[in-house]
Amino acid sequence: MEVFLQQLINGISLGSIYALIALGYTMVYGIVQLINFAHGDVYMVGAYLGFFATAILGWSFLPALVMAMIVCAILGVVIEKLAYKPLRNAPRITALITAIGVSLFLEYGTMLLVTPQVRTFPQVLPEVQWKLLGNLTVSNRQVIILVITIVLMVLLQYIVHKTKIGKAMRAVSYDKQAAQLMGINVNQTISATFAIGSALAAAAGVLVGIYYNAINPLMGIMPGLKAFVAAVLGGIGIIPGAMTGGFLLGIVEAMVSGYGKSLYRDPVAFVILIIILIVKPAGLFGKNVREKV
Amino acid sequence: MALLSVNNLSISFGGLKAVSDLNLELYKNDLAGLIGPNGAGKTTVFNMLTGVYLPTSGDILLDGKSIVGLKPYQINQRGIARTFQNIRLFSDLTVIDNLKIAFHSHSKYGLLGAICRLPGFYSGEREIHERSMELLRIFNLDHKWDELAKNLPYGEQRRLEIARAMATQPRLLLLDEPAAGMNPQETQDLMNLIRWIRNEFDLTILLIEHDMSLVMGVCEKIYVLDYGQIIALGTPDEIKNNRRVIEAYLGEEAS
Amino acid sequence: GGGGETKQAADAKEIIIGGNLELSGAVATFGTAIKNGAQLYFDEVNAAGGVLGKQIKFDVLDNKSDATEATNVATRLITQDKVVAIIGAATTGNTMGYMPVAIDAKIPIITPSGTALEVTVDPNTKKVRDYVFRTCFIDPFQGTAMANFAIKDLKAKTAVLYIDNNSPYSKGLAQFFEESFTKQGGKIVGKEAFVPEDQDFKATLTKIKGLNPDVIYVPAYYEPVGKIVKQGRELGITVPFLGGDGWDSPKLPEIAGAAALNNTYFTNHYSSQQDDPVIKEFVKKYQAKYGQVPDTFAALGYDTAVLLVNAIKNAGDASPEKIKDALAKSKDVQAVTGKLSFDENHNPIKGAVILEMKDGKQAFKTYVKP
Amino acid sequence: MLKVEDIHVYYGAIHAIKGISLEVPQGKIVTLIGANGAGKTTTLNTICGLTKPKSGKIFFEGKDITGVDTQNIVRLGLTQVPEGRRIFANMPVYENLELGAFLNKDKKQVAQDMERVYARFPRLLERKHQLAGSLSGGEQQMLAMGRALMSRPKLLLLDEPSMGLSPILVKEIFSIIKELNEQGTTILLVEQNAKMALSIADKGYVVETGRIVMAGDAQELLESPEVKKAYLGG
Amino acid sequence: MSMFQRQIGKQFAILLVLVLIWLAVEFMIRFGILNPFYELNLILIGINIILAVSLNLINGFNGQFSIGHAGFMAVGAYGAAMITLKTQLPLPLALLFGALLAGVFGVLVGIPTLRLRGDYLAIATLGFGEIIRGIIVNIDYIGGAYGLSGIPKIATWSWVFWLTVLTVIIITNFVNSTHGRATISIRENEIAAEAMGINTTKYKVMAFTIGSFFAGLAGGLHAHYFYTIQPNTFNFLKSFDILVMVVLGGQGSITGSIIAAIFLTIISASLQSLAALRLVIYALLLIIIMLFRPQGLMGTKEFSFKMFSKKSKDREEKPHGTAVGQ
Ligand SMILES: Nc1ncnc2c1ncn2[C@@H]1O[C@H](COP(=O)(O)OP(=O)(O)OP(=O)(O)O)[C@@H](O)[C@H]1O
Ligand SMILES: Nc1ncnc2c1ncn2[C@@H]1O[C@H](COP(=O)(O)OP(=O)(O)OP(=O)(O)O)[C@@H](O)[C@H]1O
Ligand SMILES: [Mg+2]
Ligand SMILES: [Mg+2]
Repeated sequence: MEVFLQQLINGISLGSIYALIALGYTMVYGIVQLINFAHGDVYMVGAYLGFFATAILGWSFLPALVMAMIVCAILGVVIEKLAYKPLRNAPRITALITAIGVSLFLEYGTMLLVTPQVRTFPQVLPEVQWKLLGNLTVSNRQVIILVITIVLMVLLQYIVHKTKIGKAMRAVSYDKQAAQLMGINVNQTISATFAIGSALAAAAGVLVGIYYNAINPLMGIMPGLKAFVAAVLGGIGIIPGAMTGGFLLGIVEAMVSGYGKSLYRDPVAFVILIIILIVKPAGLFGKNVREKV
Repeated sequence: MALLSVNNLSISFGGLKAVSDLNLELYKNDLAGLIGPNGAGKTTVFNMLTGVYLPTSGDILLDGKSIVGLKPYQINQRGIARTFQNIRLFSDLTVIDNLKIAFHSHSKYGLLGAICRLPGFYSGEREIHERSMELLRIFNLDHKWDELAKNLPYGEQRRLEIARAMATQPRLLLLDEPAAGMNPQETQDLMNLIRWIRNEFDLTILLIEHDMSLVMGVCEKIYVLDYGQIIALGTPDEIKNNRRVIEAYLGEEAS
Repeated sequence: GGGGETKQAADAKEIIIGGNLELSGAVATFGTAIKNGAQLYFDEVNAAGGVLGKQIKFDVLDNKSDATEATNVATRLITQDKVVAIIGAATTGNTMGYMPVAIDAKIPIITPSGTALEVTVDPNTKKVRDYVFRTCFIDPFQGTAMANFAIKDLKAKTAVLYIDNNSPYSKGLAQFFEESFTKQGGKIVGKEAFVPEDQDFKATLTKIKGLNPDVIYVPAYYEPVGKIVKQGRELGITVPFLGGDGWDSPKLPEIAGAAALNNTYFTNHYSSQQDDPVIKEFVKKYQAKYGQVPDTFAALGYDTAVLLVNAIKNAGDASPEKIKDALAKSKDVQAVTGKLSFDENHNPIKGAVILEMKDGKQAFKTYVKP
Repeated sequence: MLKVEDIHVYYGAIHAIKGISLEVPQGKIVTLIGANGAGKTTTLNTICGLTKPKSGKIFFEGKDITGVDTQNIVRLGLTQVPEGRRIFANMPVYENLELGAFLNKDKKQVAQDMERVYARFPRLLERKHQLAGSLSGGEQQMLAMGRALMSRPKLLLLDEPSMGLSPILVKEIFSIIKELNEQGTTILLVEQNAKMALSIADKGYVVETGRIVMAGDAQELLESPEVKKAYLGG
Repeated sequence: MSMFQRQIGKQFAILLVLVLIWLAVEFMIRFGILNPFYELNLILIGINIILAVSLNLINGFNGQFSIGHAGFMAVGAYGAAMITLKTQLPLPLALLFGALLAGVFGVLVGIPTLRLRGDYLAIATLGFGEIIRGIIVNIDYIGGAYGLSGIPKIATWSWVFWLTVLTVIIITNFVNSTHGRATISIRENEIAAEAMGINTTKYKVMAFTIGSFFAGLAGGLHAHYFYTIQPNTFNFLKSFDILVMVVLGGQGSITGSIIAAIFLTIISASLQSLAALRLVIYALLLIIIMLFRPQGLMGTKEFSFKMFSKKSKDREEKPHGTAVGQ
């Protein structure tokens, strides 16, 4: 039982990271229907910015986090303007290919700039280990990440569904021309979407960089992929879905490693993903609405 | 025996009962209309007849055999073809390819013949080509055979959609608002075309339409649907003067 | 007509040595470090007038961390660029991938870090491959050395293996550790695996903790190792973590934290923090040039260059054939990772040290004879 | 109120509008009739900035709005009910209406307007929480009209509002248009149903292959033999 | 009848050109005019053409968004290599076995997943690719993470060339038949296709299976040319590479795929000395090409010399790619 609970904690903590990255993924997807493969790499850039601010400039945690979020928000907007906006009316797969291009560009551009070697964060967020119920360990960083993930999820959900800009986002996501006829500024709305999504990725990058204490230019690939899986699992475009998908994926991985064979962790996680999709073809939270004929 | 008989057909979406206890019979060579207010459930009836929606209850018999639960392609192969309220052409393909696709179920060569280009492939393709061109001629689209479907004017797209449905060689043709977006002249031509294909191909036709000039002009019997239920059935003259229909649908002084 | 063309190359103004390395892709760090290490030595040689009166040109191509690309790169190095020898690749897999091309073309290759036994010895015929050499340890040596240490010095009875599932190096070390450990009466109570991209190891570590082993053998590279040790300690695992030369990097204590690394041991060629003047000199030069402390790969890259240049000098002729023969006869070549000679299987004969991490510093524990 | 001066519009190589000029006086209903593909929709889209003209000028209340972004044109009090409805299918009916009032910051007024729309289209009230995409064709048209009314436009462009509607609703739509006009909204109406359109309009233009071929008083056009022959079905 | 004869005549001419190309290259290889580096890249081009054309059938023609092609390539590579290593069967049988095995996997993957749409299908196919790789890594009998080495290099230029030609012919013939039209109609409008009597499930599975079969063939050739195969070669990044070729060439254009495969292989080989910069350049190239030709180099058109004549219709070529998303 104790081991099970510890594994649950492990899973939730891993899952909250997937969820954190998946939130931005799903939000951008929800509004512009683009699988922004570069999202994982914006996360990486965020981590490097955090590193730069703390290790080189000697800033403390919060200013570093804010700076990384702002710079990445701008980066996200610039990426959208240069690489995606001209393709708004092109087939979606075209933008997907440029997203792959942007992803490679960020990875190897960063590698050129900072070399492929690993960097480590200074201790900007002191670590505290807590013992629960005897032998269960939880660290303050795990809790911070979890709380931030949940708060951001609620915030995002609120923004998208309750605010005016959110309504504009959803309208733009469905029909850009009709949205313009409502007086909505489509470019601004999409920029806002990318800014928010990229800022979220940056937050995740800094937090994860501090949590695991090692960053490298290719660190975004796997978490990006896993976060994408998590977002799809929950129903892509659906904000609570991304979070649930992230947690589910984290817990499944922890349980397979803990109780099955760690060797088969990734294949098993994908098998579960596929089974869920076969049962629920639009993800856990997605409604499989058939096109009205 | 009726070609198509629909017995107590119902469907609900969530709490909404879109069609309830619908009964309908079509005999060979009928040219019938299905009219009713917006949202009455007309398109939904078509969707159930063609297997797009699975009815909640009731039965649909084609030649006395139930077709409920069959996939849309199976129903089509059994002889029901349709057009769509919102045109659904293969819009990035050429006009003739649109028809050739519809000939698929009647093509005469197999996979091996296609891949190895056996002689059967060439004769089969030639036959499909010729029959497609013939249909295009009938629908007066032959001069546009090589255009992309999306580049046709709206009226011609509507006609192409009917031609495409005809290419599947149906016994029963369902037309969902074929005259929508057409001007009076085009509508007139369409009426003649509908009559002509019914006779030429020995066809049964059921059509949905809001343009009364067309419905009253070609249909021999008319079903009127309101809130998912048949409220009237009769000849155009009977329907025109039916109080309930006037109240629910036509409005005073049918213009 | 390969022979005639290489002759021409030998007469040219410069000696071209190929590099078939991982400069992008999953293990770009390794390849880049090797490239830097080797380049450092070649620059020194060139600055001192070159070898046999000729300058050395180090022609490095990127194999994208992929065996197919490695073959492509090797073919280009051999047929287009006319190299006389090839350094690379960083991993066993990529080396094995392109090796047949080099063997067919009779071009000697030295892998700085391909540790699997079958790199230099054909597993089917059990014969040594004439044209293939390596600078690093072989898996059996390190694995066995660490097993001995665990049993004798640490008095371990049970062990868990925690392996990098994508790395033949890791699997090889683990295999020989297991063989030797069980032969001496120890018991492997668990075998777990991770992939190098992983960030979070807590689930598996929780499981390992439940198995209660005396030691945990993690023969992998420092980046995941750092995270593993850190997270293991966080979960309350206090037993020793053991590893191999992949651990050697100044980054390790940065990632894991100095305290977490106490009570961990690994086998290595040398210690970058050793007082040995050769090592100190190397570390200083490397840092001056690249602004980072060298890791094992950098040291092995440097040594590979040392061995090659030494062989060319001894051969008196930069033809692939002669270089191959001279390489095989290398004897007590002073390099960073020791005084190197090749045994009959083209593996370097060098002793290992076992290092203990103490407060983030490497401390010499024992010396293991070759 | 609206003045279009000799606009030319291209789609790639296709010259869709070949010099159209028209005028919509304040408080009037002006209709644009013509065959399929004549360029009616393109004209409306150009007026509200969705397509950019290659040459020519457009003035709204004396202000040059040529090349201005759609959202800024909408801010000036000009909106369009687009062809094919273009409702937000993934949102419920009420949110579609709210979006119509996107620029209106006065919440009370928005709520009032919403009530008015529901009163006019009771069917929309019934379907208030249903996703707009699952509405029937006619219901969607009502929603599109309702949504446009929410922005309280001074000039409303309507692109084939009667398409796909039942006869009773067609009449209803036309009477709504008239009513709106009487309440002060200026209207530019594009219709396939020329007879109905001309009968409520003050002024009409006939478009053929990108050009205005006839213009004049609506009543005159209705009686003109050419128009009768081509657009009124004999 | 003349259409038939013209067809035959044209095919004969193409065949003649192909034989000439093959002979010329074969001759140059034999006499050392073409050094092994060029030969290797020609072979790589052939393998990439097979991969791109077969994925194009799934993504471009059928409109199903698959990004797990490398997984099927892996199945073919391992299947064929195991036959060669464990039995004495000749190359063609080994290749056939690998391709069939990949085809079987295609059916097994296709039937349950093809009811998914757009991005959901994409992630499922990606998942399958990773599952296949994850399983291979864990089976020591087939080499585990080490991969298989010592596979004899028996796939020669001739084999690769003619099998590439065969693949292109088969897929072209398939696409230009009633079956191909059925396949394409699903991309264009699935609901309409079903209403026209087309068994959409059957044709989706068929496209998927044929695509997988040829991916397996490419894998087999790969294994028998590069001596070694490793599970990591077939990861999702490899799938992306193939996808890039398809989109770059134009979804639904076979000649486009061929041109893109040639182009990208050459680019990749010529940037080898640039390390990280290599991928930066590659990335920029991708972005720029997509920005200037969003429909891919060829759109959905096929390359032909007629294209250059003034007479050819200038159709508006707005492409219709894979139906991504709901
Ligand atoms: N998939 C669905 N989900 C929920 N409701 C639906 C769905 N399809 C149809 N409806 C509802 O069923 C009713 C009937 O719709 P249907 O499309 O059949 O109307 P119709 O008679 O064809 O109207 P119109 O003439 O306007 O096209 C409508 O109220 C519609 O909102
Ligand atoms: N996006 C587009 N790309 C290319 N051509 C277009 C486009 N939109 C319209 N056209 C062409 O421009 C011309 C005018 O079209 P428009 O839609 O304005 O006509 P319309 O009068 O509104 O017709 P309808 O009665 O069918 O709505 C037509 O020939 C049409 O084919
Ligand atoms: Mg309908
Ligand atoms: Mg129009």
